[in-house]
Amino acid sequence: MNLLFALAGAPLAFLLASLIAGRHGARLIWIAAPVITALAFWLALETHARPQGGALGGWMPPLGIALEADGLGAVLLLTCALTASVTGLFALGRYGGARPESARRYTFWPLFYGLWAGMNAVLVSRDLFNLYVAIELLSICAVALAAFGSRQAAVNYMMIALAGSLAYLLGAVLIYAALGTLDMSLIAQRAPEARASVLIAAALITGGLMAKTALFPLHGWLPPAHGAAPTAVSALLSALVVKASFVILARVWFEGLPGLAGAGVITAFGVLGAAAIVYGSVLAITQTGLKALIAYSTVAQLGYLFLVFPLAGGGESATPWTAGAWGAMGFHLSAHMLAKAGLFLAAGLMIYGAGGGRIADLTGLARAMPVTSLAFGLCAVSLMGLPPSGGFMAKYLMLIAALASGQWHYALVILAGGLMAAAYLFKPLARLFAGTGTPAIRALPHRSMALAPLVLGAAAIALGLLSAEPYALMVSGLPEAGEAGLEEAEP
Amino acid sequence: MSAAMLVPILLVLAPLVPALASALLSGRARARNAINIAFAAFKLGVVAYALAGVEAGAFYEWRIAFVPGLDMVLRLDALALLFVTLSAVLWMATTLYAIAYLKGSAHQARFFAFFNLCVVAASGIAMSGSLITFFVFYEILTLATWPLVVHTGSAKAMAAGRTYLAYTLAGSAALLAGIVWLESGSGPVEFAAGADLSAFSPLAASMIFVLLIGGLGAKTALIPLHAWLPAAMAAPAPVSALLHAVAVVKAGAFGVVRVIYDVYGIETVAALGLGLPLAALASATILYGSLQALRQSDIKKRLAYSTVSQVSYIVLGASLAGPFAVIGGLVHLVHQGLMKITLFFGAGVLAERAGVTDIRQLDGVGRRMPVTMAAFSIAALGMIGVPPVAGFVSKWYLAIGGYQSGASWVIAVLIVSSLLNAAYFLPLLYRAWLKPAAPGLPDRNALAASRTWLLIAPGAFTAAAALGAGLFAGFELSPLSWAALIAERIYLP
Amino acid sequence: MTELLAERGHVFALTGAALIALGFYGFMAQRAVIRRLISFNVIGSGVFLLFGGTGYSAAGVDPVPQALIITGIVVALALTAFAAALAVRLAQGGDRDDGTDDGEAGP
Amino acid sequence: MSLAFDLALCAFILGAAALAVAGRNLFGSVVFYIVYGVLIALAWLSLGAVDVALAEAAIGAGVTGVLLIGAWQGMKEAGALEDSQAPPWPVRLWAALGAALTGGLVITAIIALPGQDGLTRTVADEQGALALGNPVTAVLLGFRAYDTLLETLVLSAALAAVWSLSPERVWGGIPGPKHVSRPDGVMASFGRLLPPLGLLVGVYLVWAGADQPGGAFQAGTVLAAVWILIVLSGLRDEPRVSSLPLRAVIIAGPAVFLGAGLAGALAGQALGYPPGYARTAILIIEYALTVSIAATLALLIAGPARRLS
Amino acid sequence: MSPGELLITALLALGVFFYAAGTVGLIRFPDTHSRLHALTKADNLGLGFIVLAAGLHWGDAWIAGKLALIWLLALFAAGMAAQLVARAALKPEPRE
Repeated sequence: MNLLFALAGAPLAFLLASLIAGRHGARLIWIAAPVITALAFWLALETHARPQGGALGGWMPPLGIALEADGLGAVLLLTCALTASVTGLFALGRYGGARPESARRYTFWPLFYGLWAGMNAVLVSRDLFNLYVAIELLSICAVALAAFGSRQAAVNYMMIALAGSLAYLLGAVLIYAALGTLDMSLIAQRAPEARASVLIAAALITGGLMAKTALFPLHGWLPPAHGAAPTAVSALLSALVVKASFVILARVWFEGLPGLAGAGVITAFGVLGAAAIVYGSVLAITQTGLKALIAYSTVAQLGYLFLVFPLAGGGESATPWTAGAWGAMGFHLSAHMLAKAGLFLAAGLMIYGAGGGRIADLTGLARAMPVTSLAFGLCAVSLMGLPPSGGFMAKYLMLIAALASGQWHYALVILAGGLMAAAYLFKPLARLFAGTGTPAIRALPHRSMALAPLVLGAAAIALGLLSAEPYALMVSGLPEAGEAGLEEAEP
Repeated sequence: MSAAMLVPILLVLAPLVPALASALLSGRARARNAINIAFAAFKLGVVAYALAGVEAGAFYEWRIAFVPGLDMVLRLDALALLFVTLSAVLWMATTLYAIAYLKGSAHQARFFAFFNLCVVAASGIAMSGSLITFFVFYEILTLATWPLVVHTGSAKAMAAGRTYLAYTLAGSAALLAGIVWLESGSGPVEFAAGADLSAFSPLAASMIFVLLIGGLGAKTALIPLHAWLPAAMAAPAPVSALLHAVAVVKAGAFGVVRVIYDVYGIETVAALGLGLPLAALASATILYGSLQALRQSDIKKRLAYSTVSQVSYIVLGASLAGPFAVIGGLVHLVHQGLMKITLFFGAGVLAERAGVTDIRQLDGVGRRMPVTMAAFSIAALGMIGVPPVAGFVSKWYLAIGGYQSGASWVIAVLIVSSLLNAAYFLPLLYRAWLKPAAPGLPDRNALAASRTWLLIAPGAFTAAAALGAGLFAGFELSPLSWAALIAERIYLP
Repeated sequence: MTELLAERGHVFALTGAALIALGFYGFMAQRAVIRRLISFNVIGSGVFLLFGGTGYSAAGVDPVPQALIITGIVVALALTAFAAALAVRLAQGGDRDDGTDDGEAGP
Repeated sequence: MSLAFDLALCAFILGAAALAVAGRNLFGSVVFYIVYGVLIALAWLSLGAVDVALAEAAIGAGVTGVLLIGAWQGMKEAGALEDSQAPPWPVRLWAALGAALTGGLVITAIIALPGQDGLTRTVADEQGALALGNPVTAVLLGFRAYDTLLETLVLSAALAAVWSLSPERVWGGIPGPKHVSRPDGVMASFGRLLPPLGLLVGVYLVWAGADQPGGAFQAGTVLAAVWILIVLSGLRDEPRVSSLPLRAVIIAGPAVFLGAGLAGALAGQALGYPPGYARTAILIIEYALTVSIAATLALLIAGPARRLS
Repeated sequence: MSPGELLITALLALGVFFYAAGTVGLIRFPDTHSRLHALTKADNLGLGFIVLAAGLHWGDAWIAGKLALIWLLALFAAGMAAQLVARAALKPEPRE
């Protein structure tokens, strides 16, 4: 439990340090990245044995707050640490260096560590109100960073974030009023006592979190905000921020209120997820701007996550891993985190190099920027769900869960989603290889900046090849509803 | 790391080293070529070691778990070795050829990087011991070959790339659907054990089979999924050679063979009544391919359609029950590889050195480029099925197989297709050898000066190999006897 | 007396619910950011009133909700402060306005 | 306080809220919002939650009100005040329907609540260990200290976010407009007279917070008000955004709190205070927090950097 | 009603009267300055009477002292606010 607090506290400490460090705030990333990643790795080792947890200050819930990290939490903490570290080092190109302090170069770092702290706090906590404060810290940093790009998009993002947080807060308040506790495991025990109020509260919480996760039809704010932001920021927003609210949603339904979800709710999630995949992919295919395309791809990829609700049980098939869909969710979360961040970083480099944001401007860049193009390719492979990437493992496990439980319509959506992803990702990839000459490009601030997306892309591929360990970690300590499915699990 | 585990890893990962070297040593061509050749030779050595081992009954397998229960398995059984040997030999030939062919052209580093990646994928496909491993390498092959198809970057190449992707990715989606549907009912499928289809009704099992074969059909260029193959001619010659003779098309055919023999098993396929329709489809492709080849005036397009029809011989062999058909299909896998690569090497040299890309320009080339045209002619005769070249052996066994399994119409198909082969190959030979030289043809010493042995030797070597495979078919280590060994292990496990 | 006292808790809880509805209307109907911020704060205080009201008993308001409400008020303040500053800055400078921005100094 | 008073108060609250939300003139809405805030503080007093009443009056009505007036001023200067045109009727209809639905849902949820006795008794039993009289402070800085820690960091992040909006050409400059007043005028003299009293009240609020209603946030707001008063009366100008001592003050509180938490973690119990010293530790943290919260709130009100002189 | 209560109600009535006067002034007077005049004078006086009444009602000197301090602070606040509003009203409207 001390390790969990340290994981949430460390980025907070760096937030404060960067506030006072002024011009040298940028150099802190060289200390923060290894320290926090090491802590996350240590947690992963510990969680391998048994889920970590404990009450802060010794005060047991319902009075105090309990921090807890099961397998999935540990994997996400580690992937989040890796993604944030690499993106932070990448951001040195724009917000670091020996230049005098400027508004953005100074304030980027506290907001970056605030975002990272918000992510870690969300991943370790199981208390509804604590999750509210953590996700507010995350949201305010995310909106502020999005304002680095387009302020209009940031205002729209802010409005949705405000609405979402209010709905969530109202839900949490009603749950406390009904059950007298905010801790998820206690909520699970006491939920049946006040079914009506808890159901209404759950609906409000779900509505709020769906707005923050930009699930179709509440996704309008995401593409402009993520598309217009600077490279490092759009990577952070797409890869990390939208996932935090989904993780809370999954925890609320799978750990807080397992027996409560009726068939209607579960199918609603499935249908919305499928609609998000189709809608996001079709929009992505029609985009001409590269960053807009990747932003719509995020809308589509988030749809896959919501398919885990109907597929959770996966049926008692002959497959030895009945917890398929829970593992698939873990793989999809971490693979998308790595691949999407890598994709945005590579895209940012290419747009900076080619001097134009449209896909048509990328002609022949594979020859001029081979390493960045390779990184873009690796990340695209994982997003398309083609082997040997982490994305493929997620797709494979989800398909197995879908077919084993007889819900083959979801399998069709997943396969169609994969094909559409190939359609909109090979469009820029083909541009890279097209043309004969080698286009002249603008030199990057540091030659090594192309390594950042390459590391992330390689990590996404490695997640697919060496998937045994991460899988074992992900399904250790999974909630009982994760294995038996939302409906069958009695609270 | 006992030898049993080291050999499969070496065979699959060996080409990774030249792939990385090519990417990193983009400047120094000489060092890169040396590394490529060295590792091609090294792989041949390992293959020889493995051949002796498997002959003596050794068992090579390497296994790593994707997810508990779902393993990535690399296993060297007899069938795997057949394809690995073919790919190792032809990889060596194509490397030499590509070095000569691409001398001085741009972006060779990228070419050789992806070229070696293809070989990794091809040997991975050959040695995959489970359905999931096969699919992983099957997809890596698509990703590795696409950059080669679009290598030149011209509008035509990009269009070819788009078609190639459309067919192969759609095929892979169908294949994945089949695999997942199968494995959701029968648990993870390993080739040695095969899949227990108890959980499926005959209809479901057949639908899964259609999905699997449909998915694989895209790469095997079965009609109507063949359109990408002629379009991919926009790629440079070594790519066409590798694509058609060794990697992509063979991967599809090899997949069909694996599905029929090791996943479903011949009796199940026959019981479900799926053998005959597949045989019919293969025959239709054979005839269609040959007819289309007749109408092409561009040499490479004609060879492409010829490949469409020739690969379906393998599928035909696999779909007919009976040991001879099995042997015929498998041995054609090797023979077609040897012959087709020689034809493409020849076409490449003609286009590169003499600027001959159309049949009408072939007049009198025989005397000007005797070695290349000789190799080209041997291979062409082999394709027609003229003994003693290897082509005859496989057609002979296929005919007997067809007769034995009661599908005598197969013999008719083989005869008609041989006639068609003759119809579209013989005019080329006639023009090259018996026609006076066309005015535009560069004269003898101009050709002599620009002729480097490195460009011509690979074609000659593969032609000799094709001839040898035919003549010494009875020899103990020849492709034919190896195919017989495989058939024996299939029928008397 | 006690159910009256409990009743008083419900009076404020219901007022909170009414405030939430009122604020929701304001948040959804208006376009100007400042007005939506006012509605946001109205909903926020409504939620807290509901929280306090439902936590009310003879011994007064349950201290845990009280603490959470104070935390909530401060968080709501932080959000309002930034949202207001963002709206004003957008009104002043338009979207990507000041060229003096350190510009595209890097990807 | 009798039921009649409560009902009247609630009626006033709803009236003020309606005017604040749907008022024609934006400035009028802001003013009515402040009135509404004060009425809500009264409601908390009537419920007996004095801590919350203080917080609501100081932060909910006070600081938020000043922020909104500042924002209104900013919008007026930028000429973006296109208020008083009513939103189109379909939007209003949908909004009204949505509001009715939400309200109905919440009310049914309230009615369906089982009689939950909450944690009042548990807090009373456990707070002895922290030697704190005020149960709210015991929860805020003892049982749920992690929430409060995150919350103070939210404030610091909000400040960084507001500063990130500063135009680049004035970065390092001074936020807020330049206030000037006659040296011996009413503003200047009051500006000199009131701050000591405000300081006294602020310190008292923190000190009393341990056993009676009060605490770091309420005290911080009072001190921030003192700061604004001084600046408003033109006696002192806002500090430069890039001044190091200012930044040190901003991070002092959260740093002390986080330090205490991490020290506890090293000693085996994250955010756990050493037995017996809980009260002193909490008081130290509260004092540090008050200073930082005061600075942060004042700077949030001042807004991004605006001028160099 | 004992004499004490009678006095308190009278004071309260007086206080309310002054508040009403201030509000009437706010509505009737033409320009900002005269309105300010009415508000600051009348309302503060009204507040004074109410504070006095409350002090008497509780009868505890300590509470009465605190109430008086509150009244004093209210006077200061009203004074400063009036100054600010007056100065804002005087300054010509910033160029629109």
